[in-house]
Amino acid sequence: SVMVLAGCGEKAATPSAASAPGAAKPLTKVILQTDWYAQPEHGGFYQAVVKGYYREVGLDVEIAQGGPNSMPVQKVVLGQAQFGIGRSDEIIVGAGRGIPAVMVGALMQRDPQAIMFHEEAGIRDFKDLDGRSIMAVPGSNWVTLMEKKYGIKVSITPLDFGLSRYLADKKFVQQCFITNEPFYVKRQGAKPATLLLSDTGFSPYRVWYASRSYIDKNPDVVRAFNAASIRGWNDYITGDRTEADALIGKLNKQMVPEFITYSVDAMKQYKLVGGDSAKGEMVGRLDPARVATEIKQLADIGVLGRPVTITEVLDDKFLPAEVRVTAGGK
Amino acid sequence: MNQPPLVKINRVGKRFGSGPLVLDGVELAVQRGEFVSFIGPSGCGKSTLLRLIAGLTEASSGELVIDGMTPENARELMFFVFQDANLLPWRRVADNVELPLLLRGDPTVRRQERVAHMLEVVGLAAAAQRFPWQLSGGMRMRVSIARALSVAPQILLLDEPFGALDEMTRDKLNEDLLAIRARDPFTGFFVTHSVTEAVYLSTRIVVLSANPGRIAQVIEVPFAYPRPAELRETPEFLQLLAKTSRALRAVRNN
Amino acid sequence: MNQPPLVKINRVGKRFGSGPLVLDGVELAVQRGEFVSFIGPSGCGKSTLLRLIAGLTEASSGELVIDGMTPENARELMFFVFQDANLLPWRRVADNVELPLLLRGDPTVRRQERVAHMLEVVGLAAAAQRFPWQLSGGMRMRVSIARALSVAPQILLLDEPFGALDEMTRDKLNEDLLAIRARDPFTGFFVTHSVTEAVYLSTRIVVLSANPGRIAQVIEVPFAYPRPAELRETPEFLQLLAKTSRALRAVRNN
Amino acid sequence: MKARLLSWIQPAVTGIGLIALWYLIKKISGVPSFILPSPDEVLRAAWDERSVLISAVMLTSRGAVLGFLAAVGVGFFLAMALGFSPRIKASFYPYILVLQMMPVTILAPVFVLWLGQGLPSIVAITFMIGFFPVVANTTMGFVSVDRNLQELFLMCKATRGQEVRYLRIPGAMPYFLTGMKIAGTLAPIGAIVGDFLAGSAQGGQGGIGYMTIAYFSQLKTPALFATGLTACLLGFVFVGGVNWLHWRLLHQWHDSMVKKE
Amino acid sequence: MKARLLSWIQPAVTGIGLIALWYLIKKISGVPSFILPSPDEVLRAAWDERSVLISAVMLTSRGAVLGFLAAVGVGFFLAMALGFSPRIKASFYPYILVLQMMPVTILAPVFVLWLGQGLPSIVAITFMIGFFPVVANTTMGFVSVDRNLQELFLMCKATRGQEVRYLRIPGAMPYFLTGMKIAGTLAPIGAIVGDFLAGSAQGGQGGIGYMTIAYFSQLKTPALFATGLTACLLGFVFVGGVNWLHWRLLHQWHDSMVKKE
Ligand SMILES: Nc1ncnc2c1ncn2[C@@H]1O[C@H](COP(=O)(O)OP(=O)(O)OP(=O)(O)O)[C@@H](O)[C@H]1O
Ligand SMILES: Nc1ncnc2c1ncn2[C@@H]1O[C@H](COP(=O)(O)OP(=O)(O)OP(=O)(O)O)[C@@H](O)[C@H]1O
Ligand SMILES: [Mg+2]
Ligand SMILES: [Mg+2]
Repeated sequence: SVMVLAGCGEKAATPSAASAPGAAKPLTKVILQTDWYAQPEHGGFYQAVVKGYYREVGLDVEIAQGGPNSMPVQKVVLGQAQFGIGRSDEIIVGAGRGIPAVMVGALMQRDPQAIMFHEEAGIRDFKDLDGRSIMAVPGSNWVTLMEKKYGIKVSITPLDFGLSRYLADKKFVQQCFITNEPFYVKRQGAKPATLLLSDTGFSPYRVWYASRSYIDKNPDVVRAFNAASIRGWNDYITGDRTEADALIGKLNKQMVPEFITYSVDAMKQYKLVGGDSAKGEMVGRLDPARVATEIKQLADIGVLGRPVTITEVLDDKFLPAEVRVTAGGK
Repeated sequence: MNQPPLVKINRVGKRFGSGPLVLDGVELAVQRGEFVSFIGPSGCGKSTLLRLIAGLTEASSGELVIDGMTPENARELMFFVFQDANLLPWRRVADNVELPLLLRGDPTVRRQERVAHMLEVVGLAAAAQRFPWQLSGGMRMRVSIARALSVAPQILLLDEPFGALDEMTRDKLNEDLLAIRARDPFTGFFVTHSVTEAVYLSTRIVVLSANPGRIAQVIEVPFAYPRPAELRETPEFLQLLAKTSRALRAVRNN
Repeated sequence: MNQPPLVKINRVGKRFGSGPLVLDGVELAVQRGEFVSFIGPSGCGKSTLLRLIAGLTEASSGELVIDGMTPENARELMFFVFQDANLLPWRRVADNVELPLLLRGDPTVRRQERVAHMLEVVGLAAAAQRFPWQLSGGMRMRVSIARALSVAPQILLLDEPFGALDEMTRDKLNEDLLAIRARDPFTGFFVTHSVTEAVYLSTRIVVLSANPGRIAQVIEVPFAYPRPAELRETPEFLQLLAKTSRALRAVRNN
Repeated sequence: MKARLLSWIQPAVTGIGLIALWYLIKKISGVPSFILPSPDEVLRAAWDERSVLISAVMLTSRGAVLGFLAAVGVGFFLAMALGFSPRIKASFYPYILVLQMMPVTILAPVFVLWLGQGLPSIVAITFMIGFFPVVANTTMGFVSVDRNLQELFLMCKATRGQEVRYLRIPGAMPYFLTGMKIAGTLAPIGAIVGDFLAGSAQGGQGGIGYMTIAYFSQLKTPALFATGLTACLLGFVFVGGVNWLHWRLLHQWHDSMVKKE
Repeated sequence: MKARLLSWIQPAVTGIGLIALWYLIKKISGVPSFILPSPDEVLRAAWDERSVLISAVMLTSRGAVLGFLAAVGVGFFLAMALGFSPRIKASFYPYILVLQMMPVTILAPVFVLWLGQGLPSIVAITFMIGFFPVVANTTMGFVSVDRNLQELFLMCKATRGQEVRYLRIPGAMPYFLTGMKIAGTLAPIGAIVGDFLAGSAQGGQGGIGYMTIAYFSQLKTPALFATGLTACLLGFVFVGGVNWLHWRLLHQWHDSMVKKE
C-alpha cells in the first residue's frame, strides 16, 4: 500500500502552526506520487511538508513514495494520486499516446541525468562516445537525440542499477544521476567523470503534473500546491534542511547524511533546481518555448505517436506570477 | 428356465486395435444364479471375456446384454476380482477392503463389521493394518478377494482369484465362496486353471480354445448345491473332472 | 555326497522391522545339482526364503553360505523368477527377455538366438514385439520365465512361476524345465502350490509351516532323471503325491 | 543414530569444500570484492546489517508465504480441473502456459494499479512465478494414474469426485510434492521480484528485493550477497516444509521412501 | 479425425471466450489503453512493430534455446549424479537449492565479468533460471523407481551405470519430461531476464527483454503486450517440442498415454 505521510506532516507542522486551532476551512487532501523512494531529489516537497507550507495554503499533502514500478503518470491519470513527478519528455510522449497528464510546475530546471565514466576513459565530449557501449535505460529518448546530433552510434546495455560493472571496467560508460552514483564510486576510489545529458541540447525539465480533468476541476488546489512546492524547494536549497533531511533519512534508511549532503551539493553545483538565472531559469518555472523545442525534438525522432500541442502538455497559468514566463517576463 | 437370461453374449468378437482376433463369435446365455467357469490355455481370451462382461472393454462385433442393459450401465450389479490384486498402495489392508463400501456410501459401522468379517474369512485379520507391500503375493490376492466379497454384488467376476494360493487355502476359500453364495446368491463368472476348482464350483464350464478364442465345449455340472467338501472325492466328480481335462487337452492340441 | 553343500542355510531366522518372526530356525544344506521345492501355506515365508538365498533381504539371525560366499557375492551364480512377472513396461517382450544377457555383455547375435529360442519354448514367439501391457497375465509370467532360462544360471530361484498358467502349459513347461536342466544343469529352488509339480520336478520337497515359518518336513523324491511325462501316472508317483499332500495338510491344521 | 549424524556431516563437509573453492576462485581469478566478495566479507556484512536483513526477511516472508500458498493451492485445484477431463485440459492448458510465460514485468503494472503497491501485488507476482510447476507436475500425476486402479474404480461405480479424491489425488502425490518443492524454491524469488516490481519501502525499511536494489546501487556487494543468502534461508524453510510433508505422506508406502529389507 | 478437429476447436473456443472477457474487463473497468490495451490494439501494435519484434525474437531465441538445452542437459546429469547415491544427494542437494534460490540479479555481474556481455551470459542466466525444475523432477523420478525392478537389476548383476541407463532413466522419463516442460516455459523468461541483465542492443534493436523495457519507458503499452505474447510464442515452441518428445517416448507404454481398449 501507499506510504502515508500525513502523521509525520502533522507533527512536523506544529511549530509553525499558529493557525492550528482556528483553521477556517478543512484541509484539502492531496497525494503526490513520487518516482522513487524518498531521496534529496524530492527534498523540496518534504521541506514543504515539514515546514507546514502546504498546510498554510489549505492542503494536506501526502507524499507517496515511489519505487521501481510506482508509475506516477498512470496513477495520476487514474485518480489514485493528484500530482506526480517525472520528466517533461515522459509527459510529452505520453500525450502522444493519449495520456492526459499536464505539467504544472518544474522541480528541476535541469535533469540530473548524466553519463558517468572514468577519467581514464578518454572521454571529453559526447562525440567521444562513438562506437562505445553505454549502460542506459532502453528506449531513452536522449540516446537517439544524442546519436542524431553528434552523428555517432552507440550500443546500449540495459541499466541494471548497479555499479560493479563500472568499477570493474575502466572503459565502462553508464547512465547515472549526477546527484547519486558518483558518490558511491568515489567511495570505492574511482575517479568518475560526468557529462550532464542536458548538455546535448536535449534538456527536459523535472516536473510535477496533474491530470487534465483534475486541473480543470481544482484550479485553486493546483495553484496552492504550486506555490507551496516552489516555496519548499527554494527553502530546501537555500534554507535549513535539517528537518526535511531527517524525514527523508527516516523514510529511506539508505539516505545517510553524507549522501544527502553530497546530493544537495550536486544539485547546487550543477544548478539543477533553479537553473541558470542568466538564461531566465528559476525554481518552478516552465518555459513554453523550451517545451515547444522539446516537442519538436521528440517529433523529429518519431517517438510521438501523433502530433502533440503545447497546450496539451503544459499549463503554466497556475504558477505564481513571478515564476510564469509570460507574466513575469524575461 | 423361461425367464430371459441375466447375461446374454451375442456372437461377440474382439480384437485390440488392428491386432489379431482375440475372441471370435462367442455366444453364451447365462441365467440368474448360475456359476460359469471359463477354462482354456493361457492367452486365449478369458480375462478379455470377463472384461467385456464388465464393460471395461468394448466388443469389436456382436453385443452383450446384461439384465437388459449395456455392460457399462449394468456395472451397478457387478464386481470384479482382477487377475492382479490391484490394491491401492497407500491404503492399509483394511482400508483397501473397505474402499468399495466407502465409495457406495455404506455407514461406517456396517463397513467396519463387513471388513472385519471378510478379513476373517480370508484369514488376514492379523494383517489388517499392514500396507500392501508388506504382504506376500497370496495375501495380496486374498485382500482382493475379501474386497470383492464384502460388496456382495449380484454378478461376481473372478479372474483366477485362487491361482497364487496353496491347495489348502484354496480349498477352504472354494468352500467359503459356496457358503457365501448360499447366503447372498450371486451369478458367478470364474476364470481358473484348476479343473477341480471349476467342477467343484460351477453349474457350467466353458472351455475356450485359443487363437482366436472360441467356445470349444460347454460342460454342464449337474451336482446340486450345497456341495459338501467331500463331493470332490466321489466317482461322479472325478469322472466329470476327467471329462473336462480331456476337453481342455483337446483344445490345446489343435 | 562328501563335497560341501552349494547352499548352506544355517539356523536362519527373519523378521521385518519389529514385526513378528516370519522365518524361524531354518536349517538346510543343498548340494550342487539338487532341485528343492518349497511348499507351505500362503504367507508362510517361501518367497522370503528365496529372497534370503538371493541376498535380496538380510537374515535377522543365522547365516547363509552359498558356494563359500555370502548371498550378495554369490548373485553372480543365480537368477530369480519373481512371483510377479516384473517386466520393464517400456521394453517389448523380446527386449525384456534380452535384458539380463545384454547386461552381462553377451554378443548381439548370441543374444538374439537365445531370446528367439526361449520365446519359442514358452510359446510366445508371436508376441515378441508386444509391450507388457498388451499381454495376458499368463503370457507376462511366461516372459519372465523365458528371461530367467535364457540366462542359464548355476542356481535358479523360481517363485511360483507356473501359478498363472493352465495345466497343459504348465505340464509342458515342467517338462521343458527338466529338459533344459538336463542340458545346462542348475541347482533349483522352487516355490509352488502344486504338489504334483513339486514331486515331478524336485529331488527334495521342503514343507514349511506358518507363523513363524519353520521346516515341518523334508521329503526326498527318489525318482531318477530324466523323468518322463508319464512318471506322473505311476503308482509310486501318486503315492509320494499323497504323502506330500498329507504333510501339507498336517502343517495347515496346527 | 550414526546415519542421522552422517546426514548432517556430509552436507557440512561439502559446504566447507565449496567455501574453500570460493576462496580459491577469488584468490586465483582476483575478482574484486565489489563483484564477488569472499565468504568472510559476506559473513561480516551479514552481521553488520543483521537488523536490516532480519526485518527485510520478515517483510518478504509474508509475501513469499502467501504467494507460495496461493501457488500451491490454486495450482493444485487448477491441475485437478485440468485432470478432470481431457476436454477442459485441451481448452485451458495453452492459456495457463501463456499466463506462465508472459513476463511478469509486463503484468506487474496491471497488478500494481489494481491491487496497489505492496503486499497484494507481491503475492500476485509470487503466485505468477510459482504456480506453473505445481500445475504441470500435478497434472502429470493425475494422468499417470495406474489404468488397472482406474478400472477398479469403474467397477466400484465411483463418481468422478470419488475417483479424484481416493485415487487421483493420492496417486498424484509424489508429483504434486515435487511441484511444491519447485514452487518452494521459486517463492522467495517471486517475493523478491515482487518486492522489486511492486514493493514499497515502509518506514525506510524494504523487503529483500528492496535491499537488493539498495545494496546493489550502493556497491555494498558483500551485503548484497548476504541478502541473497538470506533469501536462500527463507527458501530452505519452504523446501524443508515440503520435505517434511513428503515424508509424512509417502514414507509408509511410496517406493521413493519405503526401505525394503 | 473428429477428435483431431475437436482438439483444435476447443482451445480456439476458449481463446475466443478469453478475448471476449478481456474486452469486457476493459469496457467495464475503463482502464485506459496505456495500462491494459485491448486485444485489437495489441494486434495492431504487433503488426506495426513486426520487424522489430521478429528480430527481437530471433535474438532472444538463441539465448533461450541454448539456455534451455543447458538447463535440460546439465539438470539431467546433475539429477543422475544425485540419484546415483544418497550420499551424493545429501552432500550436494542443499547447495543446488542455494544456486536456484540465489536471486540471479546478484550473480549476473559475476557472469558478465567472466563470460562477457551478451550470449554466453544470457545463456548462463537462462540456465540458472531453468535448471532446477529438471533436477527436482528427474531426481524424484530416479528415486521413485519400482523396488521390484531394482531387485531384478540386482539379480542381473547390473552395474550401477547399467541400472541407471536401463532402469532409472527410462523409469524417470515421465518426471523428467515434466521438468523439461517447466524448463521450457522458463527458458524464454530466463532469456528475457538475461537480455535485461546482460544483453546489449545496437541501433535501438535488442532482444525481447530489451524491447520490453524500451516499450515500457516509451509508454507503448500495446507494443509491450505484443512483445509479451511474442515471448509466449517462443515458449510454445519449447513446450510443443517437449510434448512431442513426451509422445514419442511414452505413447507406447506409459499410463498417461496408452489408450486401453
Ligand atoms: N517387506 C515386508 N515387510 C513386512 N512384512 C513382510 C514383508 N514382506 C513379507 N512380509 C511378511 O512376511 C510373511 C511371509 O511373506 P512371504 O512373501 O515370504 O510369504 P509366501 O510364503 O511367499 O506367501 P505366498 O504363498 O502368499 O506368496 C508374510 O506374513 C508377509 O506379510
Ligand atoms: N490391451 C491389449 N492390447 C493388445 N492385446 C491385448 C491386450 N490385452 C490382451 N491382449 C491380447 O489378448 C489375448 C487374450 O488376453 P487375455 O488376457 O484375455 O488372456 P487370458 O485368457 O486371460 O490369459 P491368461 O490365462 O494368461 O490370463 C492375448 O493374446 C493378449 O496378448
Ligand atoms: Mg487372464
Ligand atoms: Mg510368495
